[in-house]
Amino acid sequence: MTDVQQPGAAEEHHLEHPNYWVVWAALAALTMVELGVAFLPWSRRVVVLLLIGLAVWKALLVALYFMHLRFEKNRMRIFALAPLPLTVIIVIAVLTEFVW
Amino acid sequence: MQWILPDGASTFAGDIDFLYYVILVITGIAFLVVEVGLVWFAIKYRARPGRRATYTHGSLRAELVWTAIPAVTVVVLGLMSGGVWNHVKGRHSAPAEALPYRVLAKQFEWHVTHPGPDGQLDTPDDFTIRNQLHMPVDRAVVVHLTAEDVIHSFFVPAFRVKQDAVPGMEIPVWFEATKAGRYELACAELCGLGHYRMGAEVMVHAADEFGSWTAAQAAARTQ
Amino acid sequence: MTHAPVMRPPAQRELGAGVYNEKLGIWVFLGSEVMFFTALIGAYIILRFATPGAFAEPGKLLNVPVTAVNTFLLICSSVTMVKAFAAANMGNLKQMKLFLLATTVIGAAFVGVQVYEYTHLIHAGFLPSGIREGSELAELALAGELGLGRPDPAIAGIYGSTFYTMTGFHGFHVTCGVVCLAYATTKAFRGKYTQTDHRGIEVIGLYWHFVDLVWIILFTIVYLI
Amino acid sequence: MTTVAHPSEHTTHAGHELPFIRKYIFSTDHKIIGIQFLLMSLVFLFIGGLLAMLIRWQQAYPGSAIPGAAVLPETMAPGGILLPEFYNSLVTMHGTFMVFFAIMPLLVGVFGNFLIPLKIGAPDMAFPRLNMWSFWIAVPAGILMLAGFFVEGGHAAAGWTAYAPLSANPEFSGVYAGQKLWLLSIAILGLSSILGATNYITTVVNLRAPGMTWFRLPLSIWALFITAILVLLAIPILSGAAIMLFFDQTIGTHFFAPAGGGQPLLWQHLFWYFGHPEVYILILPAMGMVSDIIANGSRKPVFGYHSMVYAIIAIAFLGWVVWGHHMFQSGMNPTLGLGFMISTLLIAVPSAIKTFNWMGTMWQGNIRFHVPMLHAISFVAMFVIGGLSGVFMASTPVDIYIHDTYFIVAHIHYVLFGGSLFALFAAITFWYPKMFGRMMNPFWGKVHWLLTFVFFNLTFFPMHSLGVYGHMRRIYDPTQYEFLQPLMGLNKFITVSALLLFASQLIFILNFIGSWFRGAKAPDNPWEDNGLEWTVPSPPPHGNFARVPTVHHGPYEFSAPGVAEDYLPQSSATRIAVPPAEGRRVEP
Ligand code: HEA
Ligand code: HEA
Ligand code: CUA
Ligand SMILES: [Cu+2]
Repeated sequence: MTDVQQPGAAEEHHLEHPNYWVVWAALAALTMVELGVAFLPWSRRVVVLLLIGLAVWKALLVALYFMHLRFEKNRMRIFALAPLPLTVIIVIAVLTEFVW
Repeated sequence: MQWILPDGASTFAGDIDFLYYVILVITGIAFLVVEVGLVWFAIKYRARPGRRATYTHGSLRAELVWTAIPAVTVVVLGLMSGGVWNHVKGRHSAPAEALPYRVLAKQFEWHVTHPGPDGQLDTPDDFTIRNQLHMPVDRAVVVHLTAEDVIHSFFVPAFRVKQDAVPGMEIPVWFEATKAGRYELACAELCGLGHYRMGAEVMVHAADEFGSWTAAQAAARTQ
Repeated sequence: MTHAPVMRPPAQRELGAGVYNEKLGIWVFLGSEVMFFTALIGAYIILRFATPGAFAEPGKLLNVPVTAVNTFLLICSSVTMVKAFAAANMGNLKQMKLFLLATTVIGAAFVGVQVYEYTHLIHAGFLPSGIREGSELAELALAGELGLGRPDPAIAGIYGSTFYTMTGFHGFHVTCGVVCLAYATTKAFRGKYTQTDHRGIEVIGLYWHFVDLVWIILFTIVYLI
Repeated sequence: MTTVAHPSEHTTHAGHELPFIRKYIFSTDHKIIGIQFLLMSLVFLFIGGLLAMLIRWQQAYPGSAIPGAAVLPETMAPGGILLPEFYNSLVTMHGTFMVFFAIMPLLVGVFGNFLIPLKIGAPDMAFPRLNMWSFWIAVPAGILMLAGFFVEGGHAAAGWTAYAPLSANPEFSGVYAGQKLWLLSIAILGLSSILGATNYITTVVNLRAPGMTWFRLPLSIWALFITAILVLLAIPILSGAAIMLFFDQTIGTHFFAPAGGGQPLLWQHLFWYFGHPEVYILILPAMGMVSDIIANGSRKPVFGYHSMVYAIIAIAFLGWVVWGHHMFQSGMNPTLGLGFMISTLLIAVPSAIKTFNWMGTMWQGNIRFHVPMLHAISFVAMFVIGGLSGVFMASTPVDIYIHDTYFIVAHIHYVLFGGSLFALFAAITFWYPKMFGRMMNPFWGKVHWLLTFVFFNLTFFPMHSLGVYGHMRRIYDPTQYEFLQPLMGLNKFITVSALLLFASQLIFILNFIGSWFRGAKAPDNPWEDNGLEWTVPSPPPHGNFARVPTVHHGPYEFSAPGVAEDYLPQSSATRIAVPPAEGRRVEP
């Protein structure tokens, strides 16, 4: 068949797979930790910061391993991360209305 | 065609008008350069038999020039504008001794609470008038703007004042009239079917006249 | 085949992104999803700062244990999804089918739990417009049990609005994902995916993990903070 | 092969007679889809123009019966006299149709679809079936939007910006189903745009023909590519906001209603966070296509190709951090306003690069004044006026006075009509032969151009004056205010010009439709251009290229030394004798 080369899975099936169960266990464990932290009698500010840190950690695990960003070329990582600054800009700017 | 702004009647009208004219000159020059250039090139380089266009992909030097000049111009413009902006609308720009008013905008009228003879809001001698704002000349006033239903906008063209009135917010806006007389207040934000007729008047009184007017109003209302 | 013009590449076409079209396409599309959730989550963050006291303390109104279980379900479905992809990659098509099926089922379970959560909340009086007057929750709110900064339950309107919109749209995304997964699963059982070509699985997988990722953030900021 | 995305699948099927419905209605051919978008958006352009005529009549002769408008129902214009609530709907829908259903689909839907595969040497889009969906999702959105006129309570009447709470609460606006249909339609149209953008980005990144490196892409493709990114990231914000507003209307949420703890300004922030990138969505493709056409008309390479690319990127990038300039007087934090002022002013810099590089392209050219070129030069001339009026508004203190006046209306129309629409006239006349295989009549093309140019300026230039006098926008009857009375003469003048402007467009309509059936047969390369699309028949067959072209040159090698003609197709193997003397070289 004459055809434009479509590199499909063919080029990828010798990709090393990380141990996904370990990632899964980490995600489950982090969720447990979150539940614990959320109800700690500490200063709200510390708790909130901790929780955000944990959520980012979990999100990173999903993005890096399940979505394979760790194993992608740099240009794909850029594609994936490109919108993030935009998400921050609007929230920060509007917050100045109330926090400033 | 009219490029001259109508007469201003507030202390900062002059600053705003000045900026406007500065921009008018800058953009006027840019306008002439571009339009004259386009017409000139169009005539000079029109296709003629046997001619061939010059093959060039550009000139870095020329491009740097026409990047740098606008860049410097806009930065200067920004700095000039910033000062006036802070003076007129900065968070704490209202003069401390300004006479306070409260204006409630609602579909489709303005309720103006005057401070009364004591010059203070939230005192028993306050009184509210519909669609009229009376104020003294040569004295700063600060209007605390709110809206009841939707967004309106408090616009006094002669004072170069415009500020949206937003439900759920109280926004101070100050100005100082320099000439006594009657001015129009318009609603400048689409607020529903009566938006076009949500006008009111601003009466600027001479200082002594204003005092007696206020006293008379307060007296009439307390009876 | 016909006499129509046929593409005959004189040279290997370069793929700018180095990945096949569908994969690039889904990543691009996820960019727009990020911005969509930015609108919803951004609005929530802003409103939360702007109206202190309108949001109940964690665990007081929303059922955290049930949601934690649900979070766990979604994490499980993510791992089964990626295992399905890995299995396909290794050529273990049987395992692939089973993992796909598992993902679909767990995904559907997530939606089920969310429906259960919604019915309970609505029944108790927590609505998108706020806390229903005279409801069980309204009484708790007035008694100060919910940790609402202001006793007036009407103010919790913004709480209900953001809660239902964010989690609702997330749920909608999960539902779409389940539909796609069900489709992929049937395709898999009909033998349409091979070791060399299982693009569909990778593409749906990326979407599915993204939805999981959004939930991880929502769970924290809506239920725990 | 198994997937839709597979290009050759289509090519191989092309010879088979597809049934009419698959070929012209539910087509997956990017060219047909482009033409479908073209017809749809021209209809909306016409409707938008018609609404503008009603607006203008009311502005000049407030409260007098419009000739012929007596056919409108009682709820809109009893006896031909517009009601104020209907006037608000007119303004809203004029802006909505023009922005969302005319200019945006014309630029992105039509030319994105038609040009991208042809110009990069691809047989079709990366996802042809998705492409078909993107059109067939836009159609119901348009129908919903039209339906709003016929529901009780009238159509949406809160401006195309739909500021809450006016738009959030029917009690304030008197509009019930209309506003909801508006929001629904916008959200659906958004989905269509997002699908389209996904397709364009993937196509440009992955399907470029061999040798078509990034810096050999025509500027039109660069602009469409960057625009697709803007669409992809900006539209979902609007969709999200529209959905929240829809919920405020239907299920009682309180996002934007202060009574329940909502924030009216939040709507404005979200709307303009989308809205400003949106206005660049409406200008960047126009700039790109104009660059192509000016180079062609001048028979010269684009001056400073690389900086033109960087300027597009810079405009798109800066476009994300200036949204607050629409909110200077909204009660937003004034310090934030300062930041927005600076970023807004900075956009003048990349815009200046573009403007002067267009002039540089014409400089020492050998200019052919074909109809597309006339429109393209007018684009530069008019866009600059619009851009320069933007500088007045960008200066926050001056904006205090001119915000929400006709100065803004003048700005809108100079950038959108003088800019985007002139570029579209240029683009439509330029690619018409490739789309339909026939030439448009050049004589009537020139007449249309001249009349449009003259009446456009007579209509919109005086609006600056109205603004300078403080004439508010969106007001039903200017005679309500004393200070506006002296302006009624000017208002009448504008209206007469606008009517003539509208009438001039009929020439274009006739030329467009007439040439379709009677135009001279178009050769493959009527404008002697370099783009890959001109190497294939007009109109190109399904699958576009008989063989995948190999690209050897940049897009603008006009008048290159050592080449006999004054153009050099991108796929030609001819070598250029001497590299350009001055400045940076585009990869030869
Ligand atoms: C295609 C659409 C388009 C484009 C390209 C632009 C371009 C610009 N716009 Fe415009 N704008 C709109 C469409 C557009 N706008 C619309 C629809 C509205 C109204 C929305 C509504 O409320 O309904 C609006 C409103 C609007 C406002 C809000 C006004 C108000 O409501 O009070 C402002 C304020 O800053 C603004 C500024 C600008 C600026 C600075 C640019 C710049 O990008 C322009 C840059 C270009 C130049 C400056 C010219 C070229 C440069 C030179 C020749 C060099 C020399 C120049 C200098 C030295 C200064 N626009
Ligand atoms: C691209 C955008 C665009 C275009 C082209 C126009 C075109 C016109 N506009 Fe528009 N206008 C807006 C965008 C546009 N407008 C926006 C965004 C607003 C703000 C809305 C708001 O406030 O919410 C506005 C507001 C606005 C107002 C302010 C109303 C108010 O504030 O009260 C006025 C008043 O005069 C006006 C007038 C006109 C006129 C006379 C035209 C004329 O140029 C019209 C001439 C006619 C045509 C251009 C149609 C020609 C048709 C074809 C060429 C089709 C060919 C078809 C086939 C071949 C099948 N417009
Ligand atoms: Cu009040 Cu317009
Ligand atoms: Cu803008």
